[in-house]
Amino acid sequence: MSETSPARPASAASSAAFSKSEMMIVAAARELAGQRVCFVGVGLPNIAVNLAQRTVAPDLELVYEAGVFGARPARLPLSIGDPTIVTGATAVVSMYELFSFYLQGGLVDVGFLGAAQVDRFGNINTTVIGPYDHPKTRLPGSGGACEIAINARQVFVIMRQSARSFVKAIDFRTSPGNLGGAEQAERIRREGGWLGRGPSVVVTDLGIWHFDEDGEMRLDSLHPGATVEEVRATVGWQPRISDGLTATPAPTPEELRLIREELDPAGAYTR
Amino acid sequence: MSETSPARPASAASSAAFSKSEMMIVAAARELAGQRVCFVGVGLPNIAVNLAQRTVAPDLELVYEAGVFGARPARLPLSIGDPTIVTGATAVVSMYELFSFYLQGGLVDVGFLGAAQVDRFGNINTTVIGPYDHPKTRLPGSGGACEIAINARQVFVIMRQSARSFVKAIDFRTSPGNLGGAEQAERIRREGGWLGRGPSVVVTDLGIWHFDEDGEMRLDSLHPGATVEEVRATVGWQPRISDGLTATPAPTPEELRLIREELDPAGAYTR
Amino acid sequence: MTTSKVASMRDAIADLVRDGDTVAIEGFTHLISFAAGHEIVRQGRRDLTLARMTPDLIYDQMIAGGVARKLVFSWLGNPGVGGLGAIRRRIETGEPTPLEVEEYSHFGMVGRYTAGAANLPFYPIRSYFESDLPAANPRIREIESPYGDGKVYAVPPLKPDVTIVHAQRADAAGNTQVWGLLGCQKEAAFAADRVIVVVEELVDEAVVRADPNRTIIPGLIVDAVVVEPFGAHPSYVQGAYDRDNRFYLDWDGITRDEDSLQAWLREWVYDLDGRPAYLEKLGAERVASLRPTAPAPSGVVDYGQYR
Amino acid sequence: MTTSKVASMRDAIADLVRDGDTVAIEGFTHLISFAAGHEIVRQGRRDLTLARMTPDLIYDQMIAGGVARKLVFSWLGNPGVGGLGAIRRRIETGEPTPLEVEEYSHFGMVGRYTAGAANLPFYPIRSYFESDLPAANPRIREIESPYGDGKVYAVPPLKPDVTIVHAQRADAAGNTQVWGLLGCQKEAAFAADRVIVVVEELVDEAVVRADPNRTIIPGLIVDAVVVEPFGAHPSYVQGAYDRDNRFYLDWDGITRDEDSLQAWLREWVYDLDGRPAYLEKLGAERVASLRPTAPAPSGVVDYGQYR
Repeated sequence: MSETSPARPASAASSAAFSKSEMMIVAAARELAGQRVCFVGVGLPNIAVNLAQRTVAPDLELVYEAGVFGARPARLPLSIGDPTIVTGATAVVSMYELFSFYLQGGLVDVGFLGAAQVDRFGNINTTVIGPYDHPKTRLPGSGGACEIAINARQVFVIMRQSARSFVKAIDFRTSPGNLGGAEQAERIRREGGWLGRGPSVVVTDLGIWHFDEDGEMRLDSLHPGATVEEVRATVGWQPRISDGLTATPAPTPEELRLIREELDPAGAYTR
Repeated sequence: MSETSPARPASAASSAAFSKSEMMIVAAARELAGQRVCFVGVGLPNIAVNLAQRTVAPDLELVYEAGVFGARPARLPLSIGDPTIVTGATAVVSMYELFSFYLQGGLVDVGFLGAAQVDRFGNINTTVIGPYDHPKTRLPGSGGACEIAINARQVFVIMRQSARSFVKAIDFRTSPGNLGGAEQAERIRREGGWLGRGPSVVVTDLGIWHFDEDGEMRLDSLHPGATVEEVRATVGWQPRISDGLTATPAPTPEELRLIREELDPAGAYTR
Repeated sequence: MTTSKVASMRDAIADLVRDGDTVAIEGFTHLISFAAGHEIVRQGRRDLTLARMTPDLIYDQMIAGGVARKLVFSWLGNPGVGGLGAIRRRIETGEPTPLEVEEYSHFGMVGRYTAGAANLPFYPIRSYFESDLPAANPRIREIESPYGDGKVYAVPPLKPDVTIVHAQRADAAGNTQVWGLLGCQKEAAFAADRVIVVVEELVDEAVVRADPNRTIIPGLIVDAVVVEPFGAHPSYVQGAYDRDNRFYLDWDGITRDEDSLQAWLREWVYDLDGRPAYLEKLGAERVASLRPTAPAPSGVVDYGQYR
Repeated sequence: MTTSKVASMRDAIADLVRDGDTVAIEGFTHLISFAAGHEIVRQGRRDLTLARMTPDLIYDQMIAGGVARKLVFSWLGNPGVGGLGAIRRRIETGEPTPLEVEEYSHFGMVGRYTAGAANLPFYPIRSYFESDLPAANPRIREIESPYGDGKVYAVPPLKPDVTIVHAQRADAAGNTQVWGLLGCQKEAAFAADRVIVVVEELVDEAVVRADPNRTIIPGLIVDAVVVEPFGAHPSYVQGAYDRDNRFYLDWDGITRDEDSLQAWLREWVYDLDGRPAYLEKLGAERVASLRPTAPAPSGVVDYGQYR
């Protein structure tokens, strides 16, 4: 197994070398095995779901936040509102209809979220760094994330991990995860009639985290080239590491070929 | 001025004779002068608004309850959901959109209502005769009438009058009119933020009633052939008769021609 | 998802409509699935709650056929013609058994389906003020605005066990397209646990994908696609056939009398085994007379290829 | 209503957009009226409240142009690329003057326009539970279901003084048709006091009437129709031109620095007198490069003539 390489190798599909971004995309795609309907936002989730459709989840149905169901993009769009996801789609609907009937109506099995900050319970901040009224950094905000976190049956988080992003306490809770732990989260979801069961996986550039019975993240798989020390150094709390920690299988040549030749030949997502 | 004739005369447009229904339709159409957007239900209102468009209100825009705006029916439909109101229309929308954005959103100037029973304040029953739980006669119910009465800027009522329909107390209030009188109705409308100002005219087969400052019906015009005695005999209360009671001008030859040759050649509405 | 959901009407009703279900056959004068209603009568379903804005001839026939214990509605009649005898008799006389009714206004029913489709606990509307309807139906309730600007009324979600809609076309996966009056079919379908789509024409998915804005129901929520041309008669299908107004006028006489109604049911429902037999009995001439007098093409728009 | 509402962009903005107004230029990545935004900047409007789900490049440019005192939104960024410098600087530093923000989620904004369009005092949604958003924005409030089954959140109606939308086509009366992504333009238009529609193509009303299901905004609510081909660049128009992704990528550099942003505004907004000059400056080659690679026709449906 080769070392992870930060830059994309010159001779793409034939090489077993791969970037951290490629590993993250491949790991996220594999997690979609067995899922049926996925709500797709902008960025990395977009390439991950398209890869999953071509590999582990051929029947995966995509709901694009922009109001498109059954898209067949001829190219991978930069924005989720690209014309290529409309032409040839099964249905194009208003955002009212998308959020009301598809998402809140309970048709979405998996919602993908990114995050600027996440805590050990999978609560997510995409709003501000610093105080809300005088932010140090103003982030994009919720978009659809808050309602996705509550209404999608489960949530997949995909993000690069660092001491700035994996924090003990997030500055603003944009989207609820497991709140203060599983017991509290389950009670509140039950009492509030939420459809969502909360986050089920966090895929990063270093590994794969699932949530244990306490509702806390646990590192279950380490990507090739990453070390537990590196993981500890990029987490703002004492992270739980699985007793049965496994090594994430490296991307297969076919997975790499699909990313590099079909999905993202310009390398927009995988730089 | 000729006598009103119950049956349609054989030689239509050339004759000055006309039926009570024709007079009622013509009188209702004339009331639409100066109005802009009219919400159209099934039956007599349908022919009245189409006549108004061709005579006193050429700019009148029609909103059909079935979800059609800017209809140009090639024939006058039996039902308000006929295919002829769709082909060539400006917009066809869902009933959600029609009721939410057109009616409740405040775009409708005039809503037409029929009634099985009406009281002196223009409150309307289209639900049951007798007690609700054990009705003597089960009527169609509200349909859109209740929300039309509340959200259309003003309401036109069109109905034949009789001792059974013009009653002291209606058996069920399906759609609010001037409630117990103008003062109470205006207070409740203001406090509740209603867009509607309530009923403004009742056109019958005998005459034209407007509402006075107390919110009570007042006979302002008597159709040709009808008498005040006949009116009193068909009203279940002591009706107010205008000091300046006028005679409704008979249908003009052109109005009759439009009804008989263009709008209702089969006589479905004017029998 | 290339699995075909195409089924016969008999199998679709047998598999998806169960005794005691809440069933919504929707379509506002347009696209009413009489074919599905008749099959439900033929298969002898019982104790259904029938929901529909305008119970119309189809529910008069089904209620005469004894399938229902309850009716949820907003306008009860034969539009432009008269009444619905079977339903009125059940309500007015309670014979042979009482018919429970739950009554709203049109916008109330639309709001109920919308709340059902959107998983909302209620839908707020500006109606019912100073009407006797909330007293007659205690499920219509006041709700205070959280912004201190007064109250509106709420209706509860309606989530049918089965919604049945007729449409111009669908593909085998159930992606369904409609033009002309849209009624509340979309909301009623998304609100339902199970959905049956009955179509004039089964089309290749490429036809659907060529115009994705025309799709009102995605295959994702569809359980069966039944191909039943003329299955909406005597109601109509925009562009395919006209409303059979003669039948609606005739119904006024048939429904006035329970015997004539039952005779009609025997002749047109029980003694036939499906829609093809119904059409044969109706006759080619009657069918031909309902075709549009000329085409009225929509024109083409271009979505553009983007590679 | 045959009165033409066709106006120049200059006249439409001069007549219909006033200092202090709440203005919504809507369109979810698709059909964003950059042409109208630039004209508002050129005419020097002040103290606007700018509402939009995704404030995007157009509001970054308008806010750099000094037209706004407040921003109402749900997602703030250059999608797939990065940030919006002018807006971030105003929020983070308060320079040159603070920018007031009122923040929702996407569904919250959609609900707000829907309540505005439907004259509802609030719109209920299942969002915001256990989020810090209601604390940051006290206009997001809890509401109890009248059926005793818990609470949801409410958002207040948003009724813009002016909504501006770009569309593929309209007739002179303002009857407007769109295909491709629909966003929340319909709701934002019905919610507004005044509506400006900017179109790629002015068509005869017969084109609209041939396909009435395609109409998303009726002329009834439209005040002006501006014919401005390519007026949505660098966003896109389904079937007419592609999103100019190169411009979105370039913007990341331009917006990082206030001087470069102001230089861009001078060059592309202040020093030009309208969209034709902008297109000339953009160049025929760039324009041509954005055309679809091939047509993708919708196909025709038949509405039928019924006489």
